[in-house]
Amino acid sequence: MPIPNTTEDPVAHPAALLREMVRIRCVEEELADFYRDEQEMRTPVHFSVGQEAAAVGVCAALRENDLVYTGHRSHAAYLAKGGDLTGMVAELYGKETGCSNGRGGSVHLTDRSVGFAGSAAILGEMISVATGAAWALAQQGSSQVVVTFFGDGASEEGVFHESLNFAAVHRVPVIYVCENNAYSISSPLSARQPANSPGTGITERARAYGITAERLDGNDVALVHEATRRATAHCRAGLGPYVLELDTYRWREHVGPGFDTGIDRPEPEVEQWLERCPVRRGTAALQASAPDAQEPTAQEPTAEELVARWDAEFRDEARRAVAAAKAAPYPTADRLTDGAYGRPAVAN
Amino acid sequence: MPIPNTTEDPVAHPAALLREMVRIRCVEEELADFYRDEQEMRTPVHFSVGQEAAAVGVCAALRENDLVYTGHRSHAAYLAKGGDLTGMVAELYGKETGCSNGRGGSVHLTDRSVGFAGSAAILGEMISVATGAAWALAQQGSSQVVVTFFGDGASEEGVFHESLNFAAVHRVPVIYVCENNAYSISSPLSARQPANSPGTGITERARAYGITAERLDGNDVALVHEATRRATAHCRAGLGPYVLELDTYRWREHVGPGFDTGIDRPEPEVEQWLERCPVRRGTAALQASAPDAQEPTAQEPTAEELVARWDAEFRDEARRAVAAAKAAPYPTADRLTDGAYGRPAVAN
Amino acid sequence: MSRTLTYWQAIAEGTVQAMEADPSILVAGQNVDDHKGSYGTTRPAFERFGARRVVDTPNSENAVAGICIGAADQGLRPLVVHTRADFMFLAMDAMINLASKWRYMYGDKGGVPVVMRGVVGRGWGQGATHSQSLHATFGHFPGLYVAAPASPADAKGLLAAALQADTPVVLMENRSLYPIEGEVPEELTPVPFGVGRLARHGTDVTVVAASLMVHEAERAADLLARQGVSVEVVDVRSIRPLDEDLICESVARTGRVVVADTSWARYGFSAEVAAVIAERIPGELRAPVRRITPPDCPAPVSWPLEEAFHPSAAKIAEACLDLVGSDGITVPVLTGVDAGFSGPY
Amino acid sequence: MSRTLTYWQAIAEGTVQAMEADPSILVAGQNVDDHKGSYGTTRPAFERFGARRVVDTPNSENAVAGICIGAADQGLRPLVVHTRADFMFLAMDAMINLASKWRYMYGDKGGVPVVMRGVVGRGWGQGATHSQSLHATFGHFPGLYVAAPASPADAKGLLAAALQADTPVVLMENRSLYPIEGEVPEELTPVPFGVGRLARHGTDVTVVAASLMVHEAERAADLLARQGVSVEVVDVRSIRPLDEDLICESVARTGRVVVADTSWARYGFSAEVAAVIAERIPGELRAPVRRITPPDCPAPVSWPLEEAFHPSAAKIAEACLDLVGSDGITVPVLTGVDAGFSGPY
Ligand SMILES: Cc1ncc(C[n+]2csc(CCOP(=O)(O)OP(=O)(O)O)c2C)c(N)n1
Ligand SMILES: Cc1ncc(C[n+]2csc(CCOP(=O)(O)OP(=O)(O)O)c2C)c(N)n1
Ligand SMILES: [Mg+2]
Ligand SMILES: [Mg+2]
Repeated sequence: MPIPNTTEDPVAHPAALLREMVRIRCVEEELADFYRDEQEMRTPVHFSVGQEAAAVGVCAALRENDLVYTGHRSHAAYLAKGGDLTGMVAELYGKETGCSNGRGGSVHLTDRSVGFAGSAAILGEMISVATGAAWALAQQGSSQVVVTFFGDGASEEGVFHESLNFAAVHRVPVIYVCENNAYSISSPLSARQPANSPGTGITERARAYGITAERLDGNDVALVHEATRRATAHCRAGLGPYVLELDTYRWREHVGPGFDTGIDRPEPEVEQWLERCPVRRGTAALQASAPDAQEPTAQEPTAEELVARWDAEFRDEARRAVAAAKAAPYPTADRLTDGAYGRPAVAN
Repeated sequence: MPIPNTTEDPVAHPAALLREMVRIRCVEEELADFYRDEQEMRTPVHFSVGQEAAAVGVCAALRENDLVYTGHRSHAAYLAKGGDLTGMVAELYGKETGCSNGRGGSVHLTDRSVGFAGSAAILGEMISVATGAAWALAQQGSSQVVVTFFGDGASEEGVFHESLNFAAVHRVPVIYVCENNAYSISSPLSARQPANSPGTGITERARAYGITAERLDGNDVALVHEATRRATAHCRAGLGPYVLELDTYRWREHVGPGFDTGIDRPEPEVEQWLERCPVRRGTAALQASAPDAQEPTAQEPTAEELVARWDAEFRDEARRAVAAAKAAPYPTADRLTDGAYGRPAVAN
Repeated sequence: MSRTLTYWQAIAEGTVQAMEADPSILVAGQNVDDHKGSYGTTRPAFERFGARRVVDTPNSENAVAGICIGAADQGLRPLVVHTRADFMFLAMDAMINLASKWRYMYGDKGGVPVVMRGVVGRGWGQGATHSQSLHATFGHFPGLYVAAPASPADAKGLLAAALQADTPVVLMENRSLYPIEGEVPEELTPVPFGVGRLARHGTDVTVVAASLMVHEAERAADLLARQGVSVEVVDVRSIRPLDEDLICESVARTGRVVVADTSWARYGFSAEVAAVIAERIPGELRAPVRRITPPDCPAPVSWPLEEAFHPSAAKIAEACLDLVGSDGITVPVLTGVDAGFSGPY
Repeated sequence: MSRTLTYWQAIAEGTVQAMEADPSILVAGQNVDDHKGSYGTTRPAFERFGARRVVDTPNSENAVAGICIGAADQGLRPLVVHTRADFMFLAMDAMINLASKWRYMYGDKGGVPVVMRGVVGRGWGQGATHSQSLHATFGHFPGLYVAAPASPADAKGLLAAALQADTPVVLMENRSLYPIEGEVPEELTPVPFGVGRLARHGTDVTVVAASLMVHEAERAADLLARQGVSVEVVDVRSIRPLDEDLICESVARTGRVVVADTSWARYGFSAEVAAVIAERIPGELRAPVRRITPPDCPAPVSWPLEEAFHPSAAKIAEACLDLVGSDGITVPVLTGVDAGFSGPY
């Protein structure tokens, strides 16, 4: 039985939130380049570039032993929860040193040591799994909360509703984080869900189960962070599940390193969302929050300078992870079927 | 392509509504006795005794070419839609003359000639099927509407939500009728869905898709009828789906002819609902609506006298249907696999 | 020590004992807590452990499967009960795409040992969607154990093994077996997956079966014994892993084999048994393999069609006679194992 | 008249022609209308017929299947497309418990001829939940037709037959086949279900296969021809009904058989083929039946494991050599049919 963690939920400093967003941005951009240029990461990859505030704002409000389960778009949450970068990159390269030993690929990341429980490729699955994990932890007297990230598209799966209902009945300490980026691959929300009029939408569907739900700007990392702190407090107080619908936008194509601007998505729309870049907004917010915001001194770097410094640092970190992954061994074919089954049921 | 039916939606006379409820009540009670005493109807049967107002109120507002699909509790809607009684009873006896030729049983009734499209045993399935049927009819320019009956329990299936979402997006002319009898077999609603607080519940879940939804007393046949007329008008006007949540109560056990009072359900609760008998309430309403309600004359029978007369008539009808079913032939074993496949894809 | 229990009592007892031994086990399913309690199998556990550990669930098969997988991932051992196996199609994504692959997909760091019971309907007009045997369907996928116990002892023993396994398990139970009695050990003794059982020794022909068909095979064997034909009955017990050795040893001895099963022939249990023989010991066959299964149609409701639909002792006996070439003998009509039953389910 | 098309072009053309001929056909699925259009297969139909007949759906596989069944019940002919067959577990209740049984259950008054295409992933780390071949899983159930075409001509022809059938159909298409070229008739000529095809004549050993494995078998046959071993290749095309006669005729001639398949061996396609032989012509076997299938584990992501996981021409060739007893010959390593592919999917 896990030991209840009684420390207060952390309040993250704006700089810490920004730094983590920059890290994820840099790592993903670097990986995208390698992915495209070398074709050595043989695993379909869904980048979160542009959506970093969701993972960072949420995970910064979690304790290390709180758990995260995600869908296919998993890198950002994995990193934000503290997942090992070299393990992730080695996984993308299919190496034995990968976080899933090269068996799972981009959509099946896991780092249990930091509470990143797992990601899965079939839409909606982890919504139910996270619900069950939180239910089990609560039954065992733990104060851990469980978070699951998924998209607007996954909310159309019946299992989302079945899970919400169950969580509401059993007051399960689970936080459902819907990253609403308005697309499912190329399909806009308007083709898949009724037009949003007052009292309708994903958040309202959750409320119809009596679940506390908030919809907010998912590119404002501070807002996301604060909302998540409300959510964790709610869950830990035994008040049941919580829903956060975070409006955001993905910059790259659905799967892979390219861009779909002007193909699947209109250019003006993309442009507008590039303006709302979570990193740039975080940078501006940090700058504004500095005591001497108006007159930067030579001693104190500006927020932009900080970001530039981090940028270099993290790109370097990413490239080192890539180099390590390349150097690492592949699993050997003689171990092909290992791990399909656990230990035998009975020794006999 | 079906010819659009342009006649006005019918307004049913209270006597007609009452008469139909009495008919269904009598038929089901008679069948329950035969079922229990003889064990010759070898098919699990879910009686609607106590819930007649839902089927009758709804179906009386439909045109003959409007369609009905139901779940397992199907007899009342089959009969209310005009389904052939002898075909239904023969089906329960597993005879070749059954409405599904003895292949389907109680949970797989069909009478296409009157728009009873079919019933199915797996919870929630027909919710999606009815949605698709209505979608197809609308695409073909028909003005038919499609109704599907299901229970509070079936609303917990993910397919209910997936179907609502689709119907809302495509403005499908389908009416979802949830007969909320507060139980799924022995399981009370409180064990399966969060406690109803304002803004929550099945009706509210529909509203979160922007679907017009009403919750009403499902044992008041006139209310149900009026609400359904609003629903059909809404659908035929191209305004999309409609949800009716009808509060009601089943009198018998979930499956079979017995009673579960004091076993699965508390006696006071059952008693209270027996008081709210839709037939008795329909009788009182009819009596109250008579011009000379206060001083019945010798010429005009009272509502109660009418009910007693119908009662005798319908019990007789039911017994004749039973006799006919018994006399009818069983399917023969040499035709066991017939009907598993349609005509071959290609003549060759 | 053992005494006589019915099949359902054996499951009920095994559930209670396993829950006593392991506080992480919980039962989840629709109406598991009511007075019927899944045909009696979950009621004693509810009486003993209450609603915290015997949990009535909403009608949400997909999420409930996923929720139980999540619970298994976080230290519980959920036993999910479906009163009809047919409902498990709705849980199939969770069971196949998640549970069966979990351990492998995440690099062998741990599994999600959820156990799912599904009851197979039969007779009394259960019909097309309430009587499917899905053991071969689930048995196709690596990463699961699948079993279909025939005897009360195995029903308890395989459940015990399932609840101790590190691997997710699907158990298929034919409803017609529930009233059948047999010796059952008092203790909770796991029966290992992948180990079949020679239900009866014989020399002329082997019948390979699982679940209810083991009993029909034994009745066929009784009948044929009186005609001088000696039938060996192999009860595979476990569908995955499958005890190929036991099957092949028996068939190598008798040279003739009938596979009797309640799943359809095509891509079903009987196909795999035949394939194992064709792969390993085709030279030992003195006659073609015979399959006794439902015909290629959904289950009908009407009584005479139902009788014709379900594989039976009589059909097994006829197939055995065909193989041994005893033309003169005719098989009397036998009623089904569950003939004493007065409905409804 | 015929000309060369790729597999995906053949599907795309067949879809457009069928929709031209029958206004009741519509295409439904996730992203069927975008510029990629289900790897090109639905894009021309969208361009030709627009959003009314080529319908982008929400991510709701269960309801979409049921909705299309309802639409089929009311006069339309929906063609449902899944870019990965693995998603079809979520549609399985609708397809099995409703569609496959509908006609029978309601007394043969009409069917719900919905057609469902599922694309099977392979390679490029598609992984455990994006590369399952579900033809045997669906093929188990009466009331459905199931096919897995290998050639562009059959991809078009079986689709044409499906869209004219009175019976619901599941079509499995291996993604690796999409760039493969072949002669395709210009007209919409249905290829009947249940009729296999002799892909290549040979005398020493028969390889029975479907879909992608037909090509791997042909490559194995090429290779072995150079070693003086003559391989016959049977492409069953249709999984249900299954052309038992064609299989048996070939195996009776050669006396040796390898079944090559992308579904797992246990209770899979290869099991049924072996069973048919064991049932009908065991005496014709001069060697045991061999199965070449994925091993008993989920599909791995890592490249060397993937290579080892997937059945291949080399493994088929080795099995053939084993059967004909040509010990001295070694098989060169062959790259897969899709080796030219540069990802990602
Ligand atoms: C059950 C299922 N259906 C379809 C897919 C294919 N698919 C993968 S990601 C995706 C888009 C999902 O959109 P959303 O949930 O909004 O997440 P996003 O990609 O926008 O982050 C789809 C349709 C899948 N993986 N699983
Ligand atoms: C998918 C599925 N799960 C479970 C069942 C078993 N079952 C049959 S009827 C029923 C109760 C359904 O309750 P509700 O929908 O409220 O209908 P009611 O019986 O109350 O009319 C259940 C659980 C089923 N038929 N299908
Ligand atoms: Mg999205
Ligand atoms: Mg109910």
